[in-house]
Amino acid sequence: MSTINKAATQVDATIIANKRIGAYHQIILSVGEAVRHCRPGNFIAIQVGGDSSRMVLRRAFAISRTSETAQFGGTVELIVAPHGSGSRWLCAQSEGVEVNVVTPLGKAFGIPVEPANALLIGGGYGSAPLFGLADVLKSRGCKVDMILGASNGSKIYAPMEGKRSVNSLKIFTEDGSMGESGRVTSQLSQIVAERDIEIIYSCGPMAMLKAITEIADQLGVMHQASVEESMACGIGICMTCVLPVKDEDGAISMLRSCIDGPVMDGSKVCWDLVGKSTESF
Amino acid sequence: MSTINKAATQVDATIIANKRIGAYHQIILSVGEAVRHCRPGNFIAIQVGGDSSRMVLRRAFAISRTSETAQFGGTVELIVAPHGSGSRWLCAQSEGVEVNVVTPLGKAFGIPVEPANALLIGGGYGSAPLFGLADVLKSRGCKVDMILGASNGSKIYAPMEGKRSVNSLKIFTEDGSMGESGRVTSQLSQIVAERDIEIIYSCGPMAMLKAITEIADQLGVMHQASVEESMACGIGICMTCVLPVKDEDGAISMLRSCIDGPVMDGSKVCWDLVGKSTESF
Amino acid sequence: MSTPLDLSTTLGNAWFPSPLFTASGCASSGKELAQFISLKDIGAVVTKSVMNKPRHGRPTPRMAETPSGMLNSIGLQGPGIDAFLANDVPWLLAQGSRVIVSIAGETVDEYSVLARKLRAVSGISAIEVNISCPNVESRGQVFATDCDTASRVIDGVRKVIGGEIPILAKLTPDVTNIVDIAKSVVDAGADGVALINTVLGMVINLDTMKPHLGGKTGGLSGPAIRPISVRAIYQVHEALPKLPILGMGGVSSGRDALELILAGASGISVGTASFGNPSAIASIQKELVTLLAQRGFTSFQQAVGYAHRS
Amino acid sequence: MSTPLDLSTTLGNAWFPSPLFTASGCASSGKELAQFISLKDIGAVVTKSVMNKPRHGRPTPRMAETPSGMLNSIGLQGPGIDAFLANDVPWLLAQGSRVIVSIAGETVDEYSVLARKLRAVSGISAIEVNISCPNVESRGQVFATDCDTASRVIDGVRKVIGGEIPILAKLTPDVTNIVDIAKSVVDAGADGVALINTVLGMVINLDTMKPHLGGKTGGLSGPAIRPISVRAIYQVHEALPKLPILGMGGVSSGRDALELILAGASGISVGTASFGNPSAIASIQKELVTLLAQRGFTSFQQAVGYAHRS
Ligand SMILES: Cc1cc2nc3c(=O)[nH]c(=O)nc-3n(C[C@H](O)[C@H](O)[C@H](O)COP(=O)(O)OP(=O)(O)OC[C@H]3O[C@@H](n4cnc5c(N)ncnc54)[C@H](O)[C@@H]3O)c2cc1C
Ligand SMILES: Cc1cc2nc3c(=O)[nH]c(=O)nc-3n(C[C@H](O)[C@H](O)[C@H](O)COP(=O)(O)OP(=O)(O)OC[C@H]3O[C@@H](n4cnc5c(N)ncnc54)[C@H](O)[C@@H]3O)c2cc1C
Ligand SMILES: Cc1cc2nc3c(=O)[nH]c(=O)nc-3n(C[C@H](O)[C@H](O)[C@H](O)COP(=O)(O)O)c2cc1C
Ligand SMILES: Cc1cc2nc3c(=O)[nH]c(=O)nc-3n(C[C@H](O)[C@H](O)[C@H](O)COP(=O)(O)O)c2cc1C
Ligand code: FES
Ligand code: FES
Repeated sequence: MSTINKAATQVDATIIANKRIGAYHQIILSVGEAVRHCRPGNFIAIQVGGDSSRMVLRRAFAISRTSETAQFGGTVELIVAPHGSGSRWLCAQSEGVEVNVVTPLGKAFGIPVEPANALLIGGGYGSAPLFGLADVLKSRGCKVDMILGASNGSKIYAPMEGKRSVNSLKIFTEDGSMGESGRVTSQLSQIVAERDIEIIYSCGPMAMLKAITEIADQLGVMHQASVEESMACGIGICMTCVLPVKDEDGAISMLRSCIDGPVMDGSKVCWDLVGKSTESF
Repeated sequence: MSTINKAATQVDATIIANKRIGAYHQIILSVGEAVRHCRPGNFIAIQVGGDSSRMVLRRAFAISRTSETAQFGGTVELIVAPHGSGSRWLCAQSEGVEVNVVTPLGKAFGIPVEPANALLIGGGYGSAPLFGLADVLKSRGCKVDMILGASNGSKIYAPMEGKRSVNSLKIFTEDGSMGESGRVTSQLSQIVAERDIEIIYSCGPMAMLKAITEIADQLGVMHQASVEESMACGIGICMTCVLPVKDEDGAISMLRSCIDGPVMDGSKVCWDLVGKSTESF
Repeated sequence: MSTPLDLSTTLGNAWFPSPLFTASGCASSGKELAQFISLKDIGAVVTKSVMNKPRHGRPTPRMAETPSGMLNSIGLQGPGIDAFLANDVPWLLAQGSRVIVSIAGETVDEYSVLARKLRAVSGISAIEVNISCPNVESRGQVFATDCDTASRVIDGVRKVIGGEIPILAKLTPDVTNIVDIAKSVVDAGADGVALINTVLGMVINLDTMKPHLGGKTGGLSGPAIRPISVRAIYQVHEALPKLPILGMGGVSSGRDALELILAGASGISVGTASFGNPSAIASIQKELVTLLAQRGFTSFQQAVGYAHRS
Repeated sequence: MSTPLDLSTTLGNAWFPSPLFTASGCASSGKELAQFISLKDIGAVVTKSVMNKPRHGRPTPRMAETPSGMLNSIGLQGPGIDAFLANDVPWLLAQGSRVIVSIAGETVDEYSVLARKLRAVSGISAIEVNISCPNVESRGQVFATDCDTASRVIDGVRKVIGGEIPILAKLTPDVTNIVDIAKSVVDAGADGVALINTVLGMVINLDTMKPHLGGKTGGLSGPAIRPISVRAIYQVHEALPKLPILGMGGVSSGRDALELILAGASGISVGTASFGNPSAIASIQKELVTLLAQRGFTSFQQAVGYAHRS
């Protein structure tokens, strides 16, 4: 047996709940046993559009939180932005509808073996996987601070229950409509220093991940970034989702963000080369 | 302005009811004002599959009956056989769903100017338009007899209310599971003679229409047949739905069954040449 | 409110108030659509390819729906040029509609004969020369698959027409190099090209286990082929940036039209989309205006070929 | 119960227990799919086209979804033949899977070099020679668009391989006459052809207003192109009824597979469908058995090319 996708299963999952929260939809899917293998940072790939759909590819969403109850069995929660036709279709489905899913996929966030001071940074719906991560980190004795950012307040996803596990939560919006006005990186150096941060976890737009990497590298702080590249398959067979990543010797390879990520070592990703002609490597 | 499609309008119609009846679904659509122009024999073309559908063409259905009520405005009733992906999609829609429709389309059945003895013959869902036709004929003083046929009883559509306007109704099924066993043509010559039939109206599979034409021609009875050819557009712009039809001089043209039909003079249709290479004309 | 966006376009020396046209063979001769859209408010009606003689066309079934597309095999059924010019063109002109006549032949000569008959008619905005059909003199090989036969047809038509009416050569995408074909028809005197005709395809009927269409093969159209039409338009516009292109293939919304325009189309024909939605052209035209305005364009012309600029 | 339907097939002298294969480039080297389907229970794994040297491929974005299809522009990213033979082939053989190795080159010579390295490896069922890629010695023209270069590649590989392993030439549909290309590769020694590779297409991004893909153009695949693959297979089978065809292009269900088989395919590769559904090949195989049985076939072979029989 292969070691790739080894926890993944393909099941028909029922939509248990679908609720609008600001600019997003919180969607809860009953996925059964699969939930036991879902770790923060993993994602789910969902078939969209129904039987006679012209959309041939799955859509990938980060798993926000998981739970197991007697009534619904294992469930996963997603935070979905209605973006194009597939995500809009998903957001328009009502409770009871079945969708075919493959999960868990991708590499999860690495958890420190010893308790550490962790800073979690989320941009837009990028905060989704961070609350589940915060729970795990806290249960391992870590101190967890969090920074969330978005263009405006409706795009900040920060549920009440989620805040339980975080020591502090700072919010930035570009238009100042919630929290402070600015970006997640605005006070990053200070916060890292003040709070003695040892590891940064981030999830959000590529430009944000890149900016965080620069600061983290400067400060010498570890940084695990969950990247988001266009994915056709989500399971490693198509080579569309690649990113240039350096290995120990500095050699660059195009790694698949679906199976070698989405969580990657921020300092290894060649952010400047993303989307560039590979001849320049 | 053109005289083609001149009563047709394109509207979003709400599904008022969708009920299984034997092998079919009875679907009632609220189409508004358009209903006033719908005559027995006209059809409706429905967009199927929703926003991200891979089905690019409309589906055509005969208008079975129409009504106008205070609650729903104008409504049309269809009898739909779940056949391929489009009709199955339609049959799976629930009340309240909106579908885009174009109606009324096509030539309606011609109504005799003087009261006459009419025989209506339907095969399978082909009976759908005949009940509305029977009402009109009866209101014009015609005597209306009816023959329905299908492979088995679940495919006979003959609603209670519909029988009001018919003098007699005879049912044939090939497996004998309802009515007499046999085909609609089994006793046709006798019935025409006994009941002094002056005009036959038919709707059903092409092979049935052809068989009826042969008998009607022999007996010298007028025959209006509602044909069913694969239609891409339903409005006369694609030339896919053509049939070889003779004119007075015996010259054959390929007429569009969507605008020159679906109701045609049975004796003018060259049934033997349907689907044949046109070089043989 | 800002000044209204200038939607007008030209193809050669012909001017159109809007870049949205019907596609040949997908609007018959216009009458059938008049109930659903105002023919004078779109750019032009491109009529069904007409031949010299009346023609029955191919046997039925003539169509099959395919994923996001359809196959057709009509075989150029039509009334012949004489009846067409007597009945259909006058009606269209009376509506205030611009008319582009599409012609098709079985031989190089037939095209010239058709051109001669058209020359006598006034009011026609342009001629679309459908060379994506079989050449009976050359084992049924499609004219537009060979630079030589393609240019002989266009040359013949050009000589008859003179310089008055723009000639658009309609090309098939079923070739190894569409740019070569475009170059050869331009050398032969075409004022522009119409890209693309349908893609050759087939569907097997699983009940009969034989080819479904009466004509066995058919032409694939609809959204399924849009990436092919965008590519063909982009390639030809890149090689011949001054050549007017009437783009088509899978346009069913304003966003689709804009894709072809950015790739290099100066006009857009809408075909299969009208089958699924008789008012498609009118909606597309409306959507296009909004999309162009949102992107800061003040005229349609600014957007043509924009994807090539750096 | 009747006797089980015989699903086995052959391509040249290679035997496969089932006609359902992965498509090159749509299964990586197999490992990634093993969690979802049993690799030894399908016909064969056709591996991603491998080149002589490791290769980074094209810049991202590398894909765009299109109506009922997708465009890709991977640019043959891969580890190079040496690493591939050291790691991937042994793993696949250890699973009990049949392996068809797909090779790609930038020059006629590179193919021969690859063939030489393959000759040394045992256990490979067949070689798919992907000649639908650009020839750097000829202004990037795709090998398979020209009878001469296509046959030079196949001739080179054939000479190196000898008669032991069947060679399948993988052709592009982007040609004027695919039958001519098929004939020339057969003359050069191909045992069969793989039909079809992707169709050249483009998508313009309406935000950037530039071609969406990093490589500008890409290959169109998925159900949208199925009518094109059925047509290509039908044409080649009609011209060369004895030639084994590995069919592909838009197969995502048993009924789709059956269409290609009736048109003349002796094997079916499933590509894009596996992206949307990682267990697609297994479902298609199951559905195909039912469909064949319903139609009274007792073996898969009886159905191959059935649409041509009268
Ligand atoms: C690992 C991962 C985790 C993600 N988590 C979330 C999440 O928690 N919440 C959320 O709202 N979105 C998330 N996304 C983004 C989400 O996948 C896209 O918004 C979605 O696929 C867009 O599909 P669409 O049909 O709405 O848009 P379209 O633009 O119609 O999509 C067209 C095609 O492009 C692909 N695509 C487009 N945008 C993206 C993108 N940003 N990332 C990947 N593929 C894309 C689609 O999968 C599809 O194949 C995640 C993406 C990845 C890769
Ligand atoms: C004038 C007219 C009246 C009709 N009235 C009725 C009716 O009252 N009740 C009913 O159940 N059906 C009726 N039909 C048949 C109905 O249109 C087809 O069953 C339906 O289009 C099949 O669509 P599908 O998606 O289910 O099948 P598919 O096989 O997936 O359809 C594929 C394509 O072929 C076309 N097509 C397939 N079969 C037919 C057919 N028999 N006639 C026309 N187009 C076809 C479809 O429109 C579609 O474009 C009528 C057809 C016509 C032309
Ligand atoms: C039913 C049908 C008939 C057509 N007839 C013609 C024709 O007579 N002449 C012609 O040049 N193109 C003809 N075409 C091709 C269209 O004009 C157009 O090039 C093609 O369909 C692609 O555009 P679309 O995807 O918008 O339909 C026809 C297409 C269809 C679908
Ligand atoms: C992402 C992707 C990568 C591909 N890579 C290759 C390749 O390396 N070699 C090759 O011969 N074909 C390649 N193909 C073409 C497929 O093998 C197949 O011919 C084509 O996709 C049509 O089949 P489908 O519609 O089932 O995908 C690729 C296709 C896709 C979608
Ligand atoms: S999405 Fe296909 S390899 Fe990553
Ligand atoms: S269905 Fe298009 S002309 Fe009749």
